[in-house]
Amino acid sequence: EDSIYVPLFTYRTGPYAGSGIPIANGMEDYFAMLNERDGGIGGVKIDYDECETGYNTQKGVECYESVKAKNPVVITPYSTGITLQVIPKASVDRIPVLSMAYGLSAAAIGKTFPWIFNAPDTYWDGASAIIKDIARREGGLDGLKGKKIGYIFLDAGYGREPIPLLEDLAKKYGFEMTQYPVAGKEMQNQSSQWLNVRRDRPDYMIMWGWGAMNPTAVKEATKIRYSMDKFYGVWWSGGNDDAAAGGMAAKGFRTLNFNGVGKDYPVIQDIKKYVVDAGKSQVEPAKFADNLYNRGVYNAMLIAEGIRSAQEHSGKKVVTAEDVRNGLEVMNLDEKRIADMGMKDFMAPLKMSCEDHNGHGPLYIVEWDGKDWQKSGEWFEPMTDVVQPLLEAAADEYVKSNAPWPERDVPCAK
Amino acid sequence: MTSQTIQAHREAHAEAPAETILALNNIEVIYDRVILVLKGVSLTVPKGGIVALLGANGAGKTTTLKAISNLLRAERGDVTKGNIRFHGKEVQALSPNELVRRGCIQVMEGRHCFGHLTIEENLLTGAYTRKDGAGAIRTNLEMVYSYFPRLRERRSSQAGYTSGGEQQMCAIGRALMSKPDMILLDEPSMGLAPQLVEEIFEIVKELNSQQGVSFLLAEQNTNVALKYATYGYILEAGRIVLDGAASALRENEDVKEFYLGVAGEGRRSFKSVKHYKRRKRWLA
Amino acid sequence: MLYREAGQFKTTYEADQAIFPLRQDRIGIAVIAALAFVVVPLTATDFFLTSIMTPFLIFALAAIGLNVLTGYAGQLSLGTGAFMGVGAYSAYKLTSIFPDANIIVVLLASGFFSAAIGVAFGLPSLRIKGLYLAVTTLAAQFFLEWCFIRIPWLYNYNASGAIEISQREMAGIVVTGPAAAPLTQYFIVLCVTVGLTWFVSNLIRGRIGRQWMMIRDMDIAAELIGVRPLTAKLSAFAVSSYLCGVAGAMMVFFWLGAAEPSAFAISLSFQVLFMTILGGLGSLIGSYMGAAFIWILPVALRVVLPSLGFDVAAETVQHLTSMIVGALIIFFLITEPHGLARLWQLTKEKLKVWPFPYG
Amino acid sequence: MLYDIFVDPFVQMAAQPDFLLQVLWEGFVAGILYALIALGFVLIFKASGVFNFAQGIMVVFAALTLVGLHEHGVPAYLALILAIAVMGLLAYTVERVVMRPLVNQPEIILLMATIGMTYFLVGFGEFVFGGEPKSMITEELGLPTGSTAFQIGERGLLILQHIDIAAAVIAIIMVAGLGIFFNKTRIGRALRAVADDHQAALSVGISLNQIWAIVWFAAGIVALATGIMWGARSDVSFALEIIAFKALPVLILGGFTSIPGAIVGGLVIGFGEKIGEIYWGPLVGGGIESWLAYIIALIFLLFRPQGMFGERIIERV
Amino acid sequence: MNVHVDTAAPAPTRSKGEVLLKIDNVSLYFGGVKAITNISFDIMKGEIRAIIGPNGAGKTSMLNVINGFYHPQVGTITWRGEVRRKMKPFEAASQGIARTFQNVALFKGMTTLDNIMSGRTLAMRRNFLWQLIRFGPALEEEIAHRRRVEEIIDFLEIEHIRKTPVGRLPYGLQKRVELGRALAMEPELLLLDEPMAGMNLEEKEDMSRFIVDVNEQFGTTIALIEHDMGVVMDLSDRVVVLDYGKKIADGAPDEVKSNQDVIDAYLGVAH
Ligand SMILES: Nc1ncnc2c1ncn2[C@@H]1O[C@H](COP(=O)(O)OP(=O)(O)OP(=O)(O)O)[C@@H](O)[C@H]1O
Ligand SMILES: Nc1ncnc2c1ncn2[C@@H]1O[C@H](COP(=O)(O)OP(=O)(O)OP(=O)(O)O)[C@@H](O)[C@H]1O
Ligand SMILES: [Mg+2]
Ligand SMILES: [Mg+2]
Repeated sequence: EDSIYVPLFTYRTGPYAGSGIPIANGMEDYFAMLNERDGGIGGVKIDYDECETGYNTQKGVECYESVKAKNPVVITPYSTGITLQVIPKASVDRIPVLSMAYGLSAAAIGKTFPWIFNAPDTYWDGASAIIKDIARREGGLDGLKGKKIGYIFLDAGYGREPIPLLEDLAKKYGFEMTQYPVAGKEMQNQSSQWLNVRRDRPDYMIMWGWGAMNPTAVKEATKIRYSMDKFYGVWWSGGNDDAAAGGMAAKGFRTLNFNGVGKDYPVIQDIKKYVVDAGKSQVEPAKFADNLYNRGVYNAMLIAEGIRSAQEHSGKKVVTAEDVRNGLEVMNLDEKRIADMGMKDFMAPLKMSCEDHNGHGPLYIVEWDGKDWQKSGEWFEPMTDVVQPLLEAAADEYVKSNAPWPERDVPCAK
Repeated sequence: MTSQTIQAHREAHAEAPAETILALNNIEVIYDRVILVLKGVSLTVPKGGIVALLGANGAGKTTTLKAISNLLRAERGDVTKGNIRFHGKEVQALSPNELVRRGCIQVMEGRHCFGHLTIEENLLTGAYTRKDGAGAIRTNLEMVYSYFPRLRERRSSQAGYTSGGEQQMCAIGRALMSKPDMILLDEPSMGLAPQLVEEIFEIVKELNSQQGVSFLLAEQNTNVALKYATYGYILEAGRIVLDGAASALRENEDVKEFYLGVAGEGRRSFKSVKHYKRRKRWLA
Repeated sequence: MLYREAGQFKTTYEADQAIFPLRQDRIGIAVIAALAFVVVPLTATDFFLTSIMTPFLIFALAAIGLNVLTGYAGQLSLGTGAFMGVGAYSAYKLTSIFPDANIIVVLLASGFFSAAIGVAFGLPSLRIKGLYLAVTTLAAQFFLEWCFIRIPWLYNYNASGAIEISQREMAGIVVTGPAAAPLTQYFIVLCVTVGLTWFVSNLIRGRIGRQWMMIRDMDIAAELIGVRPLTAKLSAFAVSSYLCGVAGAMMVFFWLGAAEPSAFAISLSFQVLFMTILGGLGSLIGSYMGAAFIWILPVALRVVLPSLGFDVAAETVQHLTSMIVGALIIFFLITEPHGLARLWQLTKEKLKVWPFPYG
Repeated sequence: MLYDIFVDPFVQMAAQPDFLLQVLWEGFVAGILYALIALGFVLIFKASGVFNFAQGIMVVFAALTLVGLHEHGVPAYLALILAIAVMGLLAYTVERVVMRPLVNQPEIILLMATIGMTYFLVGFGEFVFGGEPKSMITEELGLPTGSTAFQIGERGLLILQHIDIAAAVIAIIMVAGLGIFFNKTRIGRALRAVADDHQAALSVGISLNQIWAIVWFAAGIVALATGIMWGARSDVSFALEIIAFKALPVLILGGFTSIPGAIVGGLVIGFGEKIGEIYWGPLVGGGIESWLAYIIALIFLLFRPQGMFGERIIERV
Repeated sequence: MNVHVDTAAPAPTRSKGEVLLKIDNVSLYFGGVKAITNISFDIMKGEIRAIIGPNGAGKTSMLNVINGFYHPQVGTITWRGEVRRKMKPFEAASQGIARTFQNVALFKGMTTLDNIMSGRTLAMRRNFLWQLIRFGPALEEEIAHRRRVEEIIDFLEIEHIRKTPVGRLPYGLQKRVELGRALAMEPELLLLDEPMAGMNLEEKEDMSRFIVDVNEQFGTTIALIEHDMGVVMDLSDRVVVLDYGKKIADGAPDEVKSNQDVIDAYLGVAH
């Protein structure tokens, strides 16, 4: 029987399992729902399958090698480290990689990375969006002058990536940026960093955290009585458990988001109906449709839409990796399609192209009300103009240091 | 085994009085699951007896003692055959501490003092299984100190820093602290000054006659051992090759030649041994 | 009756000191070599090569490196991961400074950097011993890890903070980068590992190896016999870190293809330590066995468990794997505390006396 | 440059004494928490010469049991008692299955066995409790959660978390209790004897089985206490396992066998780390905490190779 | 059976009279413990010098002082006519002082052969790179030394345990291996700390023979600690007696044997 093979690299074990589990559940359930409700995509069942990485790069390579033989149409590595390893391999093996809002930011440049997609936003988009929101609250970009913004981050490639952009913006808008690195091993031991925060009294705090770093930071922030509504996190700091650790005291903590929160979307209701209530989901009832779960749904939707658009583009039912690559490149999720998917308000329109493998889609802020995330404010665009040059430079740099990096040899999908 | 020695053996067993405190029956020991060391050793220690276990290096004396006290397992050795009875009950399955509680303690070869504990603490650990109160233990400690005045002088030094002989005294004293019925002594005289060697055996005799403690001693110093022991076994390559009353053994020609060094004309000078001796074995 | 010394007389000391004095052992080794050099390349799938054989060999080399230090010289180290990292980063820097250099030369040269760092962190071993020494090596581990993150020069100021290996050729054959055939990479790793193992086995059997073991078994006595603790310990640190460095470089160049600093985290140190101990301290063959056990077993379990018809979730496989590996570690230690190598040796001893139970 | 290193930090300290106090308090709390982890190691090391690598996972396991039981509707205090019972069962099992067959083996082998245990417990723990983080049931256990702020001088402020105070109190009680237990009873002496020489200890009639079961149980309880305290600071997840590394420099500084050493070592590291990170860290871009503790311990060891209270390494021929 | 050990040089005759090592007024304390107080004596070239005394008298400590493991607080040590200052143990070894230990200090993880080979460490020269390839000169050197070691193995009659890890050997054989290791160093001065403890008579006789042979054939000077008076009296040329860290007698065996102080402190009864 025909089916399309979609391997999902997930991590339900190891120190980051707390974030990995809801995402994995969200992805699985969305595909399960498509298979149940629509009989797959375009009538072809999705054969999805988890490969456990434990967020560990060694196992990531193993997963890649083991799924490669089964003709996957797209790879979702779900770890920056694994993404970095997979990028060159997949480019040669001609398998598209979809690293949703993580991984290598420069991969947004389609000219250089024909096989890699990282919609809907890069970390630089995220950093710029937070600055933009702060500026909005300070009455415009001029209001940033003289402000002090603290940046607390996981001391690894992931957390260090936004620094050049933030430094650029600091110079440009006259605010001061102070850095508070948190070593991976010290994720749960941040009192020094927050003591420093207390001393420096930054006007705003931005966090690039992951795993156990998030709840610890939120708790420490409440401990030093930092005003939580001045404390921003990137989208990966927006797990429900992350904020819940601070309880009511964490009220006001806010993170970027690009997927809807809550259950009030037709798509979520369908998942509930076809999968969760049917007992086919691994998700605990209390954690159904929490923020990271919904993000998993969003991620699965991107894959599914890539396949759907590949089917349209190629006219085939059972698409190949090449087709899906094309499909992703021409994917256009407009309001209409969003509504068709039952995702109105769940997501913003997204369009990728041959040059732009990211989309730099609109984002919005969610705020913790002590119990759950609440949408706060409207969707807004990141500062794509400041981000784009950085992306291009980074792509050039990548090409240079990975010489001989192959020229793009696939035609633009039209 | 020659039929003659087997015969002697049987008789020894037959004669053994009802109150045998320790009896080994056809023990076989294997180390590491491949190295066969004891090939069927049987011996008995009568209650209140002092039995010497003699034999060359590597004959298996230490192994025999460890098999009795159940310390073999810690060296990856196993008793694969035979049985051991202490006070008439089989004890192979007991843990070493249970055996100590029942009154059988071993002084290990090579001292094995607790290096980081002081001499006094070492002695006190010997009384670990005792339940008869601090006072009794104190008295016992004084007794040990009176046996070994040197230990009293060094009571607060860490055992690891004391001299070899001091450690040996400490190891013996420690065993005495448990108030045992039966002591397995492995080379007690090793590294002790001559007058101390005599003293140690005097202590053995005293404990034996006054408190009825039984002894099984593995000893290289055959002279002294046979002087104090009542009965002796000679072990060669994992087998008992000769046994008999100590007095009889002392008169045995082979024992005289190989263990006592008195072949006919009296003691030889160590310097005058001009040829290396081919070892004569009872078993080839 | 098959495995016997009997009838094999050695007439020279050379013969007696050969690595494999027994004919049966030599035959065994020849079979293994044939497997490694002929059968595997002919039959293996890409998955088998990239996910099993290549990492296994790399880990075996790292385990040998650690074995030199811990197994032979008796100095416990928890910094293996970082020393592997030093090798990887120096190889990376060397390739970017000398883009045309032969990759094998670069690999072998990179080991010298980790050797130098290893010696520096080995200095305290002259005073600090046993478990306490672990702190020195841990200091090395965490300090170096911090350097890998904080010195952007090391990763050529990449935005991703990781090192990425580009395509390199040797004699017209692509050896690194995504386009390299797994078979090529396997061959290089195999040759380097086997070659270095041979060197190490030479060292071990000679004066230097004996000095290490003397220091390990009883450092005071060794000194009283004339071993300089300084030279003996530091040479062990140097050789060990060299091997680990080369293994680290190969890990990135021929296996992972790219690496973040977290690839060289403490967990890697432990992974290698497990291999070394479980294989058998002080045994080169043991290092191979340990690497096979710790690396191949989990992979095999992950592949095998689901295919046995257990329809279990991916994470359950992982949980089971972890439990099984843990239980097996304990089981093997109880059966033979001195590692798989000793287990193997005992089996051979049993074979020698077979069909009799003991000798 | 020299000014930045040698003068400026002190100027800062003097300029904001309230902040310095806060730093010291945090150092104190961190030190106490480090000491708690180290204590678990010390117990087992003292009694068997085993460096228990599994202490970290025991912390996670104990805390997860507690929280997991509570999630299933068991009342908090009952869950606490059950968690203690589970640690007792674990101690018994470890003694039976791991320690007993490995008596008299070199320390590195025993270390390896505890690593095997770690693997097993990680798999088992995730299998039973799942990998998601859970919040500590601080309030349900009756532990205080608020904080008190003290006004110092005009603008100064010192914030003390009640949970931190509770942690300190619990740690001190545990240390005192264990200290008395091990120093004033004959078991204490027996423990040290066992650590020196398993075989000799057996030969004098010390029951290794019993002793080991006791200390592993004690270490399990310490692990539970550690888990509750650390869990209250962040949450209970398998990531907590890595905090065990924090205990290493503490142990080494204090000496592997000393209970007071664990406390003093913990405090030295706690204070040193916080002060170093806050006043000197910025000079190199911060985040030096990950290795500072090791460097402190290393420097210290160069002068005293057996740690502060450790037993002298006996060298004699 | 006659064991023949070939040495390049013909067996030198005992040239007594030349002082090889001189201990002057040496004192050694450990905190409050006075291990050695004010001891002076000398060792002449080619002699067998016994050191005896009750347990804890300071005999082992004396040897430790001689080969640099302890550094005395007071006093001087003159070795081959030169005053020695704080010599490191490995330097003492390289100047020809070898020893055996009271508590056997063999390298437990190594075989008998390797243990004895380890005594040749100082004599081996080939550098790291040669060692690495173990070919040509390196192998030749190794083989040459192996030959010497085999002679010692032969001499000590331990051929059958050549490849056995020493940890598994019974005590007496371990002592013999240890002697072999010391001999392999071809020392000028050999320090033996209770080499016969734990041996039976037969083995003691063998060991005595080895010691006398070493002394006679290689002209090695020997300092011997032993509690077996028979051995000491028979073998040694001169005896120094220590008690509580002090020297109480020094002289020929017969003199010492009848010295009342010695009888009181050590012998118990006259031998
Ligand atoms: N742990 C072990 N593993 C393997 N073999 C062993 C072990 N312990 C002892 N042996 C072997 O068992 C034999 C008997 O050893 P044992 O120590 O019992 O002899 P012994 O009579 O006490 O000798 P000694 O007088 O030298 O103390 C020896 O050949 C020895 O090599
Ligand atoms: N490193 C040390 N620290 C403390 N005390 C020591 C040290 N070395 C030796 N001593 C003490 O010095 C004294 C002499 O010890 P030494 O070992 O020299 O005695 P010995 O004459 O060899 O005795 P034995 O015949 O029992 O071996 C002993 O009381 C011992 O406790
Ligand atoms: Mg013995
Ligand atoms: Mg001595």
